[in-house]
Amino acid sequence: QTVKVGLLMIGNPLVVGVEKGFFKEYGVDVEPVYFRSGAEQIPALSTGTVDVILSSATASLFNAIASGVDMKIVADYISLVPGTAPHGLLVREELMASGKVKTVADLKGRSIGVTAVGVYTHQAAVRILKSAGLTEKDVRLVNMPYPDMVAALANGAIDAANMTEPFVTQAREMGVARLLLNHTEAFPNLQLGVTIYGPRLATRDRDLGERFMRGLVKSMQYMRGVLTDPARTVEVAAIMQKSLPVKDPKMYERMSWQLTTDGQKVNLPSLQEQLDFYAAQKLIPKMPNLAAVTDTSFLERAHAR
Amino acid sequence: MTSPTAAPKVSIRDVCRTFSVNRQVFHALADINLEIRAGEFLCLVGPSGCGKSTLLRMLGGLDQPSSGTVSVRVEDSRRPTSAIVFQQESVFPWLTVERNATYAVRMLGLWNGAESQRRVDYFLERCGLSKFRDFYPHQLSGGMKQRLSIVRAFSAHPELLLMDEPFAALDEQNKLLLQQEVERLWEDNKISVLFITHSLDEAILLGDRVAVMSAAPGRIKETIDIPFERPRNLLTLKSTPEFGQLYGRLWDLLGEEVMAARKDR
Amino acid sequence: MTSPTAAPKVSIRDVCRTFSVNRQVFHALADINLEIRAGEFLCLVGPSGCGKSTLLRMLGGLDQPSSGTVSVRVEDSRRPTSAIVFQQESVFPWLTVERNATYAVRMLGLWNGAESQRRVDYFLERCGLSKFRDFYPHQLSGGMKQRLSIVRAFSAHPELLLMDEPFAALDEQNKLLLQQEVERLWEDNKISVLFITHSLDEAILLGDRVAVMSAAPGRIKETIDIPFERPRNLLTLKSTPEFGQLYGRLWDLLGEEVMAARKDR
Amino acid sequence: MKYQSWISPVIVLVVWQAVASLGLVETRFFPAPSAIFAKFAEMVMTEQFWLDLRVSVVRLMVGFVIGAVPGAAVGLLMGLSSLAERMISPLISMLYPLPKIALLPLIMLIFGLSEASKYAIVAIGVFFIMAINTYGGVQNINKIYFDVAKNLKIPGWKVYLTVALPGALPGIFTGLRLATGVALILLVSAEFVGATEGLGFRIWWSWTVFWVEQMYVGLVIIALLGFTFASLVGLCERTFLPWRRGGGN
Amino acid sequence: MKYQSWISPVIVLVVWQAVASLGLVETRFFPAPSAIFAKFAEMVMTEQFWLDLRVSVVRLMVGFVIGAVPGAAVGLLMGLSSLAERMISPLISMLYPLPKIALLPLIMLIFGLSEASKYAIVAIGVFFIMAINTYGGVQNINKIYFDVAKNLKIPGWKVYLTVALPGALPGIFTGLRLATGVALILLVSAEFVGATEGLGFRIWWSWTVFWVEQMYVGLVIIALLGFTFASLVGLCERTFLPWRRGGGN
Ligand SMILES: Nc1ncnc2c1ncn2[C@@H]1O[C@H](COP(=O)(O)OP(=O)(O)OP(=O)(O)O)[C@@H](O)[C@H]1O
Ligand SMILES: Nc1ncnc2c1ncn2[C@@H]1O[C@H](COP(=O)(O)OP(=O)(O)OP(=O)(O)O)[C@@H](O)[C@H]1O
Ligand SMILES: [Mg+2]
Ligand SMILES: [Mg+2]
Repeated sequence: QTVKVGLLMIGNPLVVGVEKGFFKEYGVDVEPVYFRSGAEQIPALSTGTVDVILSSATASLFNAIASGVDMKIVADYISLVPGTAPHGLLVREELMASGKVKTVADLKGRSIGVTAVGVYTHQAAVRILKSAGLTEKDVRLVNMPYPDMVAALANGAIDAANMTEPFVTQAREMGVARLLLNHTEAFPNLQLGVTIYGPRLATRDRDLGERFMRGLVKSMQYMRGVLTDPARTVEVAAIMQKSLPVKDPKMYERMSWQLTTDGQKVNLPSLQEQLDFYAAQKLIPKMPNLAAVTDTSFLERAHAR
Repeated sequence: MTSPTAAPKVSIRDVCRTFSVNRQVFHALADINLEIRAGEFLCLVGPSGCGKSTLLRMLGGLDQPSSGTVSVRVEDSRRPTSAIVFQQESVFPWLTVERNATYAVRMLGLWNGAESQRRVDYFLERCGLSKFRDFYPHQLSGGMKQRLSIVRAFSAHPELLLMDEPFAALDEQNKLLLQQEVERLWEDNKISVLFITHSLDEAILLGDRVAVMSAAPGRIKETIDIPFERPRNLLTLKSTPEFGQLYGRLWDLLGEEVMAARKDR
Repeated sequence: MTSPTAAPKVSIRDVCRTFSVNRQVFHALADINLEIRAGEFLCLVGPSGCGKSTLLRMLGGLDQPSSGTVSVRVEDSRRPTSAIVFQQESVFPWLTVERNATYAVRMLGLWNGAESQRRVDYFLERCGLSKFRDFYPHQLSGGMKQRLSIVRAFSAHPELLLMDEPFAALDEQNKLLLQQEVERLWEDNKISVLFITHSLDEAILLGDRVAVMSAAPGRIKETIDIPFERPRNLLTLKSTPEFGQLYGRLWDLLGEEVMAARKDR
Repeated sequence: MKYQSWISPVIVLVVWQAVASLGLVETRFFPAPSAIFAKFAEMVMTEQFWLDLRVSVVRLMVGFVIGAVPGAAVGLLMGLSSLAERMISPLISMLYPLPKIALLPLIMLIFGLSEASKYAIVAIGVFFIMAINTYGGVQNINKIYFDVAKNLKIPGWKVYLTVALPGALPGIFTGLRLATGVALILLVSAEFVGATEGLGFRIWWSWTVFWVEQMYVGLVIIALLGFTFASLVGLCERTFLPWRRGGGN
Repeated sequence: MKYQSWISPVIVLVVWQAVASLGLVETRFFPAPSAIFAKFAEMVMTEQFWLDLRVSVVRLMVGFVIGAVPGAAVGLLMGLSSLAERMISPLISMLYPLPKIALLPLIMLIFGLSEASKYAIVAIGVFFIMAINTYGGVQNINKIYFDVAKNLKIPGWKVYLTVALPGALPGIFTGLRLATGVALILLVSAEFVGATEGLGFRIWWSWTVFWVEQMYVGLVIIALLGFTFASLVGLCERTFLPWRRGGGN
């Protein structure tokens, strides 16, 4: 059986699982489909164009839940695991080298790149600013896709940016920017990405949903191995290079991975916290009931056997 | 040779035509009353700009009078009611000479193979275009384009032939040939013809009657019967005193108009 | 009135012009040799499609011979060397009558206020267009557009006037007026004129010489001097036996050509 | 007669409303027109809305003019000089199909994220459309008009202005019609990167946070702007081309 | 003479190479042509490259035809019938400027992520361009040709095919020139969403992993395709419009 999975970014545990044959073991063929944003994933899930989305916890997700789109949050997908640094606030090399920016507070009056409104990078920016006693009004938040941020940092169009891997590593290695703040330290265990089932896996074919979950859990656990096992990093990097070859394959080894928390269970409090944050930003006109759309049974049964 | 029957082919009653130019009303035609009898060959002469083409376009269904009525009696609904030989270039630039010539017949579903081909070939030959079948209009001379539009109209086999200075761009000899041709076509097929020309010779040579228009706003100033027997021959006609008289009369009528028009200016 | 000087205004030597039509070579002009003397009024007649317009375009700098040379002697580099009255519609649709009339003068930087205006007004008046200054070409009749292009060329004040059937769409009276006008212009300004026409009357009335072309591929078949004194009057001329003879001679020359052209077909 | 131009949009709205009301379509993704208009009514009361509109319209106009004028000028040049045509047209056919995303880093390099970068994106898109359509317009001019000018030996630049330009106006107006649309499309893309206000930004923003109705309000405004600009172009065409009212060429 | 069409691209390349070699521009973001061509040479040896190219060209062609034919047909209709014009043209001027992103949910709803969705996006863009340019083309036809047909009382659909269509061909060809470019642009956007192969996918993807040279190779291919299609359109124009070789109309 084929399951179409809507993906956002590279460095996905899922891709590793597919390559390692973890899904095949449970009789599931996975077809990855890439999207540009979470907002595009939701209609695709709702119309059955894809069966699963591995999406981020954004205002759009919360609003879609509130509007009653038929979907279930079934598991964790990516969390900010302390000790890794897949996300961070980067500042232009020149500003750091000259000492013009030493702390977050020095960003006052400068521009910070974020991917969009109501998404993780936006949230992180506001929270980081707040921790330094600044507000959104003290800086200029500029929207742009991740790859453009690298170019924008290089040519001085922006001063700082909240970025993710592999762009963090790339920007640093190109000497374009330096890491000012590691998000995993600022927001430990923040629930960043979630696994969401559409109606097919959530209700119509729950068995398939369960089998998919087993493959996914196995993939995520396998990925966590990079934390303790350096050889695993090399192997994962090789898989990544195969599915998404980059010019410098070693980069995969040097960059940090997007990982899950230990339990692979959705960190509902973290989601609720983010929801409250977005609500405070006036981005959530109607509050969704997160518990009602959370279904941990797939995960539990996957662990049970 | 005229065979006017009771019902007129065309009747034009109290027709006025105004145009609006720079927010002012311009009177092109005023109070036109005219009949073309069935089977009649009517020539129309008048100073340049007096409204001849405007009137002809109305008969061809391309323009409406501002007031008054124009009616053309239809006899055979399968044939085109009228076919115009336009004053300006009107052959389709995207069709070769041959396709242009057969256009009307093909489009009206009247094409019946060899017979139609023979007819078109005949007209092409008469108009001196046989050698140029595969030429496109931009490869023809001005006179050749004019002849081509004549072929197109002739081969359409209309009940009413509307010709707007059709021979203006032709040399004397070709003109003579085609004058004979249009006369023959008219006689053989008993069609009605409205023929606009600036040549009084031509009007007298071809017409059953000649209508003279006044300068703008155009009116029908007078209609003159041409008493000569057919077949007519221009050289013979010219030697008769009647021709001279007729010519003189038409000349004077027109002359007055041109002078009148100049006075206004 | 002819005042030929030593150096010819235009000399055409061994000119051929071929076109490629459907990958075949079509000979439009073959072996043309012709001179237009300075201050001469040369009329050109020939069967439709024989290459008259092609030749005229070469003199106007719009076409190149395939072989041979065409040279036009320039006297005053500030005036336009030549101005064409085209056979087809050529007035700018986006300019009013008045702007069209003054176009050449304005663009050549020859506009000098009142004097230029007076000239243009004069020609507009002569061509019967004074009342239509603010009309756009699409609001004019065919003959009016032709007259407008005559005004444009006249007011350009060229050294060589190239007219391609300029009066074809005009009524007899207007034609007469403009024939006088072009003769006056030519005499007063001592310009050279090439005048293409299908009317033998007109050629004899206006020309110092009449060149007769053969059917395609066009050749200069014969050049005939017109012996009449100026000012000429068509009615008086027509009553002379010389006129009849000349007319007959031209007619025959042309007739042979039309027949020859038909035989090929 | 003019009322007919409202019939078809109204029909579309009515059908859409019916389909939405009958639940034949996911109103979460395709809200009913009534819901959109309710949201619209709510939004027009906010200051933000008018600010967005003003900012976008200014960007649109400036970018449009910056792109359209040189575009038409280059198109005319290509139409007149076959040397220019042979030099420029390969560049145009190569650069025109490049997605604007590819130009973003370049534009950021040159203009940073200032207003100028938005103008630039709009202008680039408009430029190509105008150049190509104007070129087509010049080619469509009856050669006799160039013959008149050539025969009189009128200097090239005057021919450019008095023959090629007016003669190409029909093509230029078709170009303007297309270009207004492209300008709107590009504005929405341009306002995604580095903008903090404007209609495009608002549409993206609404879509990112899944405020579907607000996004549709943005799209409706774009549609209305498109209609307005097309009508303006039509009006200009009727005003500046009096000689075309009679039709023909 | 034809060689001149290579001069200007070569000049651009030489200048770019010089600027890059002199370090006047960040080669990390704007690699030198030599680097791009080295990468190009390397890529053409891979199977992937040809697969991407084939997939994209097929999508392009199919989408193009699906959009262009109805677009031209609608444009002709609008040009011929003022009723059709009044009904359709407001819809066109409203829908055309909508960013294609707005249509994505609709297209996904109808076509899923199949090839059909890519065809649809390309086709929609092409449709509007062709409709507007064909309409302009019909309006540009000398009215005398319609008069000929009307006088002979030739049925409407024959006039459509034998007068409006050939008469509008110059406008249609300008439209095709614009539409090939738009088709390429849209293909690149379409191939990012839910695609796993194709040139557009490869470009996006190269940019995402910051494989700048490979992205530029993709862009160069797009440029070359644009040039090829424009040349093809030009060739068709010369072949199918023999009556225009003499120029004028
Ligand atoms: N569309 C129009 N708008 C305004 N005036 C027009 C229009 N069409 C024709 N006219 C005017 O109507 C008058 C008659 O024009 P028409 O073409 O019928 O003349 P005509 O008798 O055929 O002249 P010619 O012998 O020169 O062909 C002219 O004075 C012209 O200016
Ligand atoms: N572009 C062209 N391609 C091919 N043949 C052409 C072209 N232009 C003209 N011809 C041919 O050259 C010949 C001469 O044409 P031209 O226009 O000079 O004739 P003309 O003497 O002015 O005739 P008319 O009295 O009918 O105006 C014609 O037979 C025509 O078919
Ligand atoms: Mg007329
Ligand atoms: Mg000629």
